Amino acid sequence: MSYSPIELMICCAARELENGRSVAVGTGIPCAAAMLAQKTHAPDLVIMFEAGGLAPQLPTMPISVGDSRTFHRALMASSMCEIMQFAQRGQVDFTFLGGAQIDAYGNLNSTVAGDHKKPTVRFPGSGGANDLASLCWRTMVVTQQNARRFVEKLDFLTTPGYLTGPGSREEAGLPPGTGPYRVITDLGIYGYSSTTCRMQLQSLHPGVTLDQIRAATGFRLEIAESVGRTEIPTAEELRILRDEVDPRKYILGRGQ
Amino acid sequence: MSYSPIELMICCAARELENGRSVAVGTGIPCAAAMLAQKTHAPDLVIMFEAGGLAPQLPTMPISVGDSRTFHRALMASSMCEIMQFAQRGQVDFTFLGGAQIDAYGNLNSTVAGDHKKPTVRFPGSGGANDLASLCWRTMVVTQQNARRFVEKLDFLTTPGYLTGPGSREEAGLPPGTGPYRVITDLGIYGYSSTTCRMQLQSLHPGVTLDQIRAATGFRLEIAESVGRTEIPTAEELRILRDEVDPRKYILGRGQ
Amino acid sequence: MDVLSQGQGPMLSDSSANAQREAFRAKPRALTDKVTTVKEAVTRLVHDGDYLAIGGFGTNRIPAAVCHEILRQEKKNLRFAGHTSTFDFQLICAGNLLGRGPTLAAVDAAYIVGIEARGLSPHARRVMESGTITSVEWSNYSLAVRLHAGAMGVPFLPMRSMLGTDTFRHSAAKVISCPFTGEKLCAVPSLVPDVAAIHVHEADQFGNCRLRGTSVADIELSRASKRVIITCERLIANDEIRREPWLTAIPFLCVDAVCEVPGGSYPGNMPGEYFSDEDYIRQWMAVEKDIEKYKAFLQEYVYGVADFAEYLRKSGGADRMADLHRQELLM
Amino acid sequence: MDVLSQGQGPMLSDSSANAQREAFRAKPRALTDKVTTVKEAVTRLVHDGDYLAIGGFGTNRIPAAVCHEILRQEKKNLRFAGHTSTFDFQLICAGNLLGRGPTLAAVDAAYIVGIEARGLSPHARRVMESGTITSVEWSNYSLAVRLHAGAMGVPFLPMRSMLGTDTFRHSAAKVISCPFTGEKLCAVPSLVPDVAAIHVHEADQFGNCRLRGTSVADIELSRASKRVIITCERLIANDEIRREPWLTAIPFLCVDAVCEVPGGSYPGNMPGEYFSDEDYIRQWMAVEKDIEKYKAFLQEYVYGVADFAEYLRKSGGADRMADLHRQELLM
Repeated sequence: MSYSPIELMICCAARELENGRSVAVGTGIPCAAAMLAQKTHAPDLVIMFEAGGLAPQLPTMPISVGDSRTFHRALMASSMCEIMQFAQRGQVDFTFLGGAQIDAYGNLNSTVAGDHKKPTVRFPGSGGANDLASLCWRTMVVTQQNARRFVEKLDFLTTPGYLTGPGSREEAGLPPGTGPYRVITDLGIYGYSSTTCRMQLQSLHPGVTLDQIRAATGFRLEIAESVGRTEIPTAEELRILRDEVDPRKYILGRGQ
Repeated sequence: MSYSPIELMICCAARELENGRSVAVGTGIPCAAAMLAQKTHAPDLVIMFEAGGLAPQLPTMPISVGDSRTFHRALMASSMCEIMQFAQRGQVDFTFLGGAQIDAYGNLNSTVAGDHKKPTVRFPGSGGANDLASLCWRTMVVTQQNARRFVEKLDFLTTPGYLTGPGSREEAGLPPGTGPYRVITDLGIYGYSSTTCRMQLQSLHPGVTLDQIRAATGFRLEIAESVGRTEIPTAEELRILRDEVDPRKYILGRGQ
Repeated sequence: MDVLSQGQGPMLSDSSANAQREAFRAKPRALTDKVTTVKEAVTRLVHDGDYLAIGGFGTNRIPAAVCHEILRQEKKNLRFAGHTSTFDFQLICAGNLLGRGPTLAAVDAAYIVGIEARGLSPHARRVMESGTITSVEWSNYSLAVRLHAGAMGVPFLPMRSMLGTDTFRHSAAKVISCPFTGEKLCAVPSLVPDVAAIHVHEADQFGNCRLRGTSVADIELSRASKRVIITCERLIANDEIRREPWLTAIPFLCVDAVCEVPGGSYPGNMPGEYFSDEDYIRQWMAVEKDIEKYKAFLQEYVYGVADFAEYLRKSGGADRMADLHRQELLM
Repeated sequence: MDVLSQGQGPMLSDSSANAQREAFRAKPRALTDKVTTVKEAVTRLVHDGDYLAIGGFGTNRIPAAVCHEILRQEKKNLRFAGHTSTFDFQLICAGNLLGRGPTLAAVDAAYIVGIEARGLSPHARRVMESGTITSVEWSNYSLAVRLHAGAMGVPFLPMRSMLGTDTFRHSAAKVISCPFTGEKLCAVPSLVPDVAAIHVHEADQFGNCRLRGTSVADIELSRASKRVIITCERLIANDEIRREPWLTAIPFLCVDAVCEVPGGSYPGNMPGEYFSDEDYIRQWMAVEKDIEKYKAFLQEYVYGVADFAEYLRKSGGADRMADLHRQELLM
């Protein structure tokens, strides 16, 4: 059964989410992944939105992190402080982020291209990303991969990954035990080296070569002992994704 | 028309409350005074209770600062933090307090008689008194007066008056412009000297002599330039107090 | 950080935000049925030596059934948050100096012993004047701010009261100056109770709670505590919670046990349900005066009964509650 | 107080708690009728150079009518709280680089320019890339915590994000260590806006407000701001507020003006009332691409209309709102 790169990324992201855990998500692919996880292996996954939505029964894909869908039949429609305090207290296990640039330590730039005073491109800024990456236990990034996006040096470090490497999060004062966990792209799945805290290839998507990966990465990439092949989406995953999660192709349509 | 000492104290306290201001009150005499003020010269007086009641239409005298009466037909039933934050931001004009002991600077003791480790009497402690006296603009005390209560030195300084005198509140870090304003007893009405910050007799209740006052005061009392005679309760004040504010004599009964 | 001065009172609990995160990381996330008995909840969630906090406001919306069960199970050496604590503190003190417990070992004291305008509890006085209890002084708001710090997951918060008083000197607070404005502030450490008990109007089986009237400090308390026991006037369907999620005051993620206890705030007031039983509270304070009489009273009404329902039946039962309901509705 | 390191961004507002107290001391307490027009409210309460904050979440429950009126009255050199700010920021930016204003002078930037998944606003980009706007970086939560400090009446609060990043280096935050635990914390200064505008479902004539759905940071914002303009979908009787006072989200003491503006969040979503008009938002972003077309568009729909009601009529009117209502209800 054929599938799009976005469908594969969503399935890979969904598989990382454990049942009985909590995840702070935005709209788009992360939300689709959380919905898919709930409808497959993680029915007890608790979904949170930074605007205040807690454990909704999502009727459709939300368009905004604060729209009515994010608290549709929710268990609580609260506030930004409420959700962020759950994260600061240590009760949010996962979060999904994106960004214009990512470096080898999983640091993200979503603020500017070029100089901050007079940027060539002004992006939105941190939003809640800096907070969630600082406070949630495990940060996952889902993004398209290319050498302009996977860079040696960020134009601006908006959101903390492992900063400059081992111990630097703790040195900065960020809560111990937190940090980047996975990066899921259209080419592969990455973790982080426990010794260097640098991004490490763990799985190649079907048909993707190591050379392709290297060409799409602007920094020295670490390679895991045994690099696996990403499981393709099952027919059941695709059916749920297409029929139940995003029938209007709000997300799935983008790839095409 | 005859009146009891408590009725006089309530009327004196009520007259101090200005229309269009806010007051944080407890139960008992302060609450009766605020209700009387609302029914006479201060219909727009905003009554607050530290448990969260904001601008209730009090159907009867509350028994507890947190009981249902304190938010009966209120404009908001909120929380302790909500009410105290109003005070900390500078939006609460008056508060009424009592205590087992008061000194010349209006400092109050409601914690212990004797030694803190093994007291001869353990009183409740600060409750919200320390907070309200620190954060509201003007603190009023309504109490029976005698030499055991009006002392040179407190056993324990629970709640701040002018502490050790001019400038000491500011030096301690308390918000500028706050502090003791009036003391109303069964013998007279007191303010504070603008130069020494010490309690100053302003008005003698009918039939009370200066000697009686001095005998009932354990510290050197300052006397205002011109000491007045307290206006006795009007027939209208007494009627409202007896028929509308406390028909069950919950407070008014105490004096008898 | 520069500390200008500090109170001499001991810290009765740990304020480390990192340690709090480890404890909260382990709290379950899943929607599981948490409905149980007060007896089972107290057995499982309240341990000797725990730091305990009680919701409500002394004689209003208090989890009285949990206090009774703590006495019945003779829990020992609890540290206690004496925040707006009146009849609830009176109950906890019943476990001291009467041949059992001691239930109470130390108290962060903002308001204790007093029963508001009703006077002082004779036995709570006895306990607090015995020299056997460590007492650290605070104000009601400073304890609420300490719970708020725990709810936020930060180790301290600044505030503007307590300054310049013996209350500060007998607390564990510190004076700092604002890093932005230089204004002097009172820094109070976070309070993260081991266990809290809160009485609400309605809860679903997962622990999503609604309450009416003032919340006092229960929103902060429910977030700050490592373990939370909810007693409720009535269980409601989860669907009802989902119908208006903005009415949820305490979400399931904070809650470890849900116990349906109609009349659970008795003799305290429950907004919209029943008023406080003032005659009963007066009688309780009277019987406390004589230790032997008080022991017998506690034996009959607390230690000698199976649960709170039996206690209510012995204390006037349905007729009494019906009368208090009429009083509450001003009828 | 010991500061370990600090951001290099400027403070765009004053965090003195004592200065805030003086401003709030002057806020009226009495129950007065505050119902007025958006035009009068903005004339009286929004001044050139003010620090402005907008409630809601970008395209959800936003006071769009106030943003339009600020443009129509050509308010100048505002400082702005860019908190979860999407379509509202797009509106404010329309007052820059188009021959009027400049409306915007400086921004505390947590989320600006982007319209979430819809992409970046071409004109907001133009404004922010022009080098004419002072931009200080924050995160959404740190701005919410700054508002919370303002709501509490303290000059700063500690939190645990921002640390170690360029976001911190381009902010006005400071790193401190906890006076109790030594844990490193990010201290953020209070944010006390001169004026805030918040859209709610219901308000009475005195400014007591109710809302449904998430409150985002509007509880904090309404308490922290020196002046507050409320727009509401509908006015309700004060008696209705008094019937269930625990539903009051914003009390009258915080509010300076109440304006009834049905459809007031358009083209944004209003929970339970109408969904966001996605086609319209897309069109707006498209027309922004060409400056001349955008000028003409603004002339026709903002500068050339009397009020928000006329704007709504020109933008699809009752039929459009009825359709968005059906979308909101998933019909």
